[in-house]
Amino acid sequence: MSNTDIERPRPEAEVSAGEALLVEPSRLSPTRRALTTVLRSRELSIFLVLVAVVVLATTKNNGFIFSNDGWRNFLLNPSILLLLAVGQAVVIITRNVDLSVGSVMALTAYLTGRLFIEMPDIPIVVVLAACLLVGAVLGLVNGVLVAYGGVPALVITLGTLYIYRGIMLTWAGSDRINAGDLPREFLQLGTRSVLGIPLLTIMALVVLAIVGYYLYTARGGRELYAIGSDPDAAVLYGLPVRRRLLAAFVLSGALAGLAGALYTARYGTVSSSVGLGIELQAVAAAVIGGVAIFGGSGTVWGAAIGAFLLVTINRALPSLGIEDFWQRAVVGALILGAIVLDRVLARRQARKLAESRDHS
Amino acid sequence: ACGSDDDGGDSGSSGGDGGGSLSMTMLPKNLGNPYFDTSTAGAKEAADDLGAELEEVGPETASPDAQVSYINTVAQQGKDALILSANDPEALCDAIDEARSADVKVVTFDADTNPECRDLFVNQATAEGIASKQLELISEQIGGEGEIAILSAAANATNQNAWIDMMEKELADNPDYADIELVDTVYGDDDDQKSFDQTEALLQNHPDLKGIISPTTVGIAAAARYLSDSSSKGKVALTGLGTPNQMREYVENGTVESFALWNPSDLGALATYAAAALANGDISGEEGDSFEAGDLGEFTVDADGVVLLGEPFTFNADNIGDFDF
Amino acid sequence: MSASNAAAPVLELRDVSKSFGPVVALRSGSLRVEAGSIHALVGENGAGKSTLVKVVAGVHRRDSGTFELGGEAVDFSSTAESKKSGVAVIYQEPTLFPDLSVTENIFMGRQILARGRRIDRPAMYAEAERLFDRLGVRIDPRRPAEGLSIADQQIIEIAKAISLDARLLVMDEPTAALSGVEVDRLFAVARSLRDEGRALVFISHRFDEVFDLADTVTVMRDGSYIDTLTIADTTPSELVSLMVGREVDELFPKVAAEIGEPVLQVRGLNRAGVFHDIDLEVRAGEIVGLAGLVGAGRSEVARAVFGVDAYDSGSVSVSGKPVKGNDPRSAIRAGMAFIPEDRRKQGLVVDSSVTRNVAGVIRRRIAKAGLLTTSMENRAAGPWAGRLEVKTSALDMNAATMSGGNQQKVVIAKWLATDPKLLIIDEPTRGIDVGTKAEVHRLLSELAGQGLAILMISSELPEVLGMADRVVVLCEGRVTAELDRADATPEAVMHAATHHLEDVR
Amino acid sequence: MSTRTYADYSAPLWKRWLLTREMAVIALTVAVFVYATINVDNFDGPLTVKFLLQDIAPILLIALPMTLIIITGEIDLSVASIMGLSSVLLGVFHDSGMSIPTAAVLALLAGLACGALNGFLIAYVGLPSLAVTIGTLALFRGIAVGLLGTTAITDFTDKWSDLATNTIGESRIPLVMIPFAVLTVVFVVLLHFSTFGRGIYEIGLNDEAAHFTGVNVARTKLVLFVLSGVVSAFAGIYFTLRYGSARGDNATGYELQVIAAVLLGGVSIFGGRGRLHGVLAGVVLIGVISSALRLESVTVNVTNIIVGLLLVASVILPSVLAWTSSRLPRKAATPPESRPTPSAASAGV
Ligand SMILES: Nc1ncnc2c1ncn2[C@@H]1O[C@H](COP(=O)(O)OP(=O)(O)OP(=O)(O)O)[C@@H](O)[C@H]1O
Ligand SMILES: Nc1ncnc2c1ncn2[C@@H]1O[C@H](COP(=O)(O)OP(=O)(O)OP(=O)(O)O)[C@@H](O)[C@H]1O
Ligand SMILES: [Mg+2]
Ligand SMILES: [Mg+2]
Repeated sequence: MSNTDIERPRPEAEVSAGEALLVEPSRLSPTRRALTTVLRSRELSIFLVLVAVVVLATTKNNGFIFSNDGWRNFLLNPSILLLLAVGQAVVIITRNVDLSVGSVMALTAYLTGRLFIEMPDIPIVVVLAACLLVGAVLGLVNGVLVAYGGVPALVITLGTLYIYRGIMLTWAGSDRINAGDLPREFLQLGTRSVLGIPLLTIMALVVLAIVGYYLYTARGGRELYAIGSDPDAAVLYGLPVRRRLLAAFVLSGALAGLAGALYTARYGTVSSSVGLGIELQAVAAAVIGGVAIFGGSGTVWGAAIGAFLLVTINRALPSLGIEDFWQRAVVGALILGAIVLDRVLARRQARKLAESRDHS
Repeated sequence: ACGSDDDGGDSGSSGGDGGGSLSMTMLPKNLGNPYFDTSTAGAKEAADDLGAELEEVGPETASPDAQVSYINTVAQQGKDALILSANDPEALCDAIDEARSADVKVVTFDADTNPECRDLFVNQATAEGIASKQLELISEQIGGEGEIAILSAAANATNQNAWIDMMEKELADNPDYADIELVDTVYGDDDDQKSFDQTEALLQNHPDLKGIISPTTVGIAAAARYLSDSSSKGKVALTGLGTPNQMREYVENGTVESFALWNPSDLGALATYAAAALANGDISGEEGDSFEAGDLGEFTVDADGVVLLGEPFTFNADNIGDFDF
Repeated sequence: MSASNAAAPVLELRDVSKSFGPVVALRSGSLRVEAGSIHALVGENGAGKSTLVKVVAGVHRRDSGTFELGGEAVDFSSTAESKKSGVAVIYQEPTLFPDLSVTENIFMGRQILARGRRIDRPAMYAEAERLFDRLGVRIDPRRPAEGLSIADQQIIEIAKAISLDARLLVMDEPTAALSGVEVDRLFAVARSLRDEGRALVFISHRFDEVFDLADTVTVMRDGSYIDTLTIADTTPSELVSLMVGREVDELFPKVAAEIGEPVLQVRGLNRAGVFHDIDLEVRAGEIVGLAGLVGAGRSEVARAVFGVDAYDSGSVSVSGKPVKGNDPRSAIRAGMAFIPEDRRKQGLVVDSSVTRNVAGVIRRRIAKAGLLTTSMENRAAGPWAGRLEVKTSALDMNAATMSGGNQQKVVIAKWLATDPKLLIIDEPTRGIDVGTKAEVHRLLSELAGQGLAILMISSELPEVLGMADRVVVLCEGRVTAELDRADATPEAVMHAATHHLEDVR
Repeated sequence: MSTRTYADYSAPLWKRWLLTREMAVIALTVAVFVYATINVDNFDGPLTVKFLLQDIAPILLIALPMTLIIITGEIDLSVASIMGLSSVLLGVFHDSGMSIPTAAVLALLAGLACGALNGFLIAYVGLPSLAVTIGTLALFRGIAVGLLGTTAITDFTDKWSDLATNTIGESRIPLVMIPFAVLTVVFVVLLHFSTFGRGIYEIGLNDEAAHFTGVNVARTKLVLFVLSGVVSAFAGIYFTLRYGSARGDNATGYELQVIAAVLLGGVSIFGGRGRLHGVLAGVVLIGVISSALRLESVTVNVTNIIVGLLLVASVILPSVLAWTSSRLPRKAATPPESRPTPSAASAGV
């Protein structure tokens, strides 16, 4: 609030933190503006919570992060949820939701195992590509039903949640995939590290970076926000709403498909419970990370940090002396806290806006 | 093998659907569990041998309420016998009562209900036997001293809990184990990923851990997979109850030295023979009754309606190649 | 801007029609716009102007008629196609994406790209600032569109449209929310666009603007084309008679009523950012007109008085008894009735039956011990629908299928059924055809004659002047004039409605 | 003043009743039931009705308030977690020496508190119900699991368990159908024959208009979420006594089953549409299908696929029908009579 913040002082100089909300152009320098944006962002606050959890857990138990396995697990465990949360965030940004991701993941996890059993020499890349593709097709089904059927995504993806898992379980019958069925190199994919960073994490981060970059810098990405912000206006505006919705669901499906393959690599077995209930965790990660459930705002970076936070809290609770049974309760409280906080901030902003109109 | 006992088929049963031959339902804790896949395979062979009809049904996740619906269905169908591994000792009793009043003979195997509820329990091994076997193995592997932990199935799994109680008692009483300390018991719910994560948590929270006992096939496989590529491989011993096919890789790569199990296929088969004997009226489930169980030989019903399969068998690098289940 | 037939007009529509279910929004619209001209489109509310515009924009697909752009027949099925063909449209209702920044709103879908198909934000900000400079306004291009005033939203729509570089620019009431200075700037831009050879269609209810800006004017009435005239050859009164199609007096059958005791008393009503120090009084038998520009806060005041919105301070009382704030039920109990401006969103549950709508407010009264059946509702609602001559075959018909005028009758019936002492009516004849309009006016007069106090908000000056016993003018959320029927000339009202703006800017 | 009069209804009674979405679901349910009775062995047995009703009782119960909530355009995903929490609380209180009735009352109160938390956040703080109840789904389940870990409390005396499993006298109707019938009457009256119910539909169709006509939107929503919490807790108590087992993970995933049944029964997820008889038929339909398939030893996966397909079809079909019927009259539409005036000549500048 000091005058040193101001580059071009004006007579009625009254620069406040609410500066960004004023109608007239801001008087802050670009760097300062960028800095305030970051400081006020949801991503930063949730990141700080993550840091706090890690620091607390590490002071109680050094190995939480300062041990080979601790460090690796810290990075590795959230990777799969991170992929799902990224896809989910993109769908939620368009004011939809994809509840079928857990089932898609189960289906491709089993597919991975089946492929290796049927064709032991199949290259790993082909398997990953197949899973991406199958996931994309399943996502496309959701997308077509939502975009062309004009029916709510919640119902459609609830239906496909049942259908996809039913297909997986029927297909699998009573066989399950064991580590022994999978080639060693594939299993190593789930555990190998490059420069101290697990390969799976690198893959997840690469996906995150690409999607995040696309959403921020590509026309298509911005249109997703526009669609979520006001679907009717998007139609009036002439945006390719249906195509973009399809793309969002295909992306979510494809990432869930990839997550399925990586799940198999990481855990080595595929049982009937793969990904059961993980869809709600993915939604939770996005919501905690600041993606508004009614679309139009939020970033995949936030969703990714949300995924990290959820998984890390789960790991940290025992270190903090809390039985891990309470993990879900903590997650629930976090989600509620996140949305209530959003609402409180939004109300404060609305009040500021109203007042700024009176003074203008 | 003894021939199928065709004309005994409808005696004592309300007459199922098939004309004459016995019809039975196999209800494991959950489907897609390799251990139960093996026991069902054994049961099917025994059923073929008996000329009986056997069908496997079951829930996707191991919960008692899901099993109740299947028990109800068996009652509706008026099957001759139900062979069941119970997810809860109490919760199933009402449904089982109902099935028994519809003239269904109920044999539990692997995990028992309260003895009043069922006709017979086919026990894989005595709880004492299983508990002391596992302690013996872990003690051997960690050199008789250090911290150990248990990775179990669900916290209310009857058989696991019985074994854990026995182990605790023996650890306290047996001077051979005076230097072994049980520091934690965690539950993986027979869920693969959860067991995997629980293993990680154990290692993280107990840096001095020397050994893990996992008395459940899902748990030991998940723990072995975690250990096999963690830095604790070779430093933390792992034993418990597992199937050879699931564990082969880890025994061969040195993560696991040895583990124990009975033959689940034999267990399934014995349960089936017992169920058939009950349904045919050959036995009533009283202590001292005895029946033929095909290649397995003759078995006698002990106190509380328990039939014992035998002692658990130890698998290690030398013998694991001889088994395929 | 392909070099098509130079002689062909940029836009030509002939006998275009468009219906929404049973509602014929556009019966036979025609419009011919030449390059390098500004063409005004005038007509009453509901004449079908916006519908015509939406056909041109590709929002609606016409049911019949011809539609040519630059001499070529076109048939748009989406707004993307019309944009591609060089048509830019500013819709009557702002269509902004509230979560996105002002700049993104302007450039959505056609952002400036840097290398690698990456959006070039700095270039877009610079371009947005250039556009705002041209329009002579100062808006932060980085702020979100959420929370902008209607006027600022409209400016962004204008910036968006002129940045499109279109050969045809259609503006549906762009000036409704703008102050004099802003209007002047907009006109300067419009003229420079015309001088570049583009064609502009300009819709406005303000004749001074039409005569100031346009070269040609087309009049529509009741969904149909009436006539096209050059501005130089016509007069406002000629346009009015073409628009209305009958004498204006006939529209406002005001009967003198005996004015009684004050019914509504509003003292010092305040709401930060919306309205300030509002004092109002409406007496029995009196019609008070609340006038002002769009966005002046008239509806907000009415909503706060009725309690659907909260207010920060002040008091509202009916017949001397205070009414609790922010509680429509206590307003209803006190004898208020409120017919809101947006019929389809606020006044009616359009997907519900006539019965349910008409009995909507009185159902607590007709219920026995909280229980009620559809036949009880039918018995209560039928007579009211009948008194207002709602045109429907049965009481269980959905209100969605009805014409705007009939819907308005249903809303009026619903509130008259409560036997109110005070009726607040916001835009009583918006989107209602001329015949029904006169009916509504007659009804209001009649009700006032029976001693009902009426507070009427209207954007149509003739309606306010024709109906009101007293006119209260609002500007930027403050009362700027209170005029008796005799003093309420169009000039006096417009001055009061805008002077505040001009003082400030 | 001349007053017109109108017919009350545009179509005869039978048309208004028979040609509805709800009747289609009921007809399908009856058809499946008849088919199963004839073709599925043992479906006509004496135990079928009892087991069927016992199985679907919790879903039937929760579907009542869920229908009302979805008609207002909201959703409650936390119902199964409230069931789990009330189940655990019943067990924990009982274990600490309370009688079952006392423990049950406390568990119901806990359900009420859970519903009130949901309702407060949704109706008064104005948060989206989807996000709130995803949060409380985790929170309530987390508390349940946290309190009891994965252990179970199973020492419920037979006297009380029998209440949950016995039938009414000699009939095959389980006792739990008595409170269910009472609740059904209450909810039918509430939704279809009360001013409160009219408000529920109005909120779902257009909450702004409802607010303008004096419906207390916030209070209505709060009441509905509280009802949902209490009924879910009741279902949780029934579930616990029926299976004689209080566990933190009891009834996991039931929320989706309830919602699937409600939507299948013709309630629109957008709100404003749906009737209770359709919903109850939807629940029974899913129950009959699962029961028949179980008797045929078809795995539960197939049942899930069928439920999923029914759900998708039930929302897609109306859209498809609307789309096709909107296409038809388009072609049939006659061009409007052409007006005289328009001509390019008069438009010439
Ligand atoms: N989507 C729609 N569905 C049904 N009726 C509609 C729809 N859009 C417009 N109408 C009706 O069509 C008629 C013409 O409306 P339109 O918006 O074109 O009028 P307008 O001349 O632009 O009026 P105004 O000056 O008030 O903007 C009105 O009676 C309106 O109620
Ligand atoms: N979306 C919005 N966000 C913030 N403020 C708004 C918004 N829309 C309108 N306002 C403000 O609310 C006040 C009243 O606007 P409103 O359009 O309701 O006025 P009105 O006089 O009733 O106009 P109308 O003739 O359209 O009914 C204005 O000060 C306007 O700036
Ligand atoms: Mg218009
Ligand atoms: Mg208004």
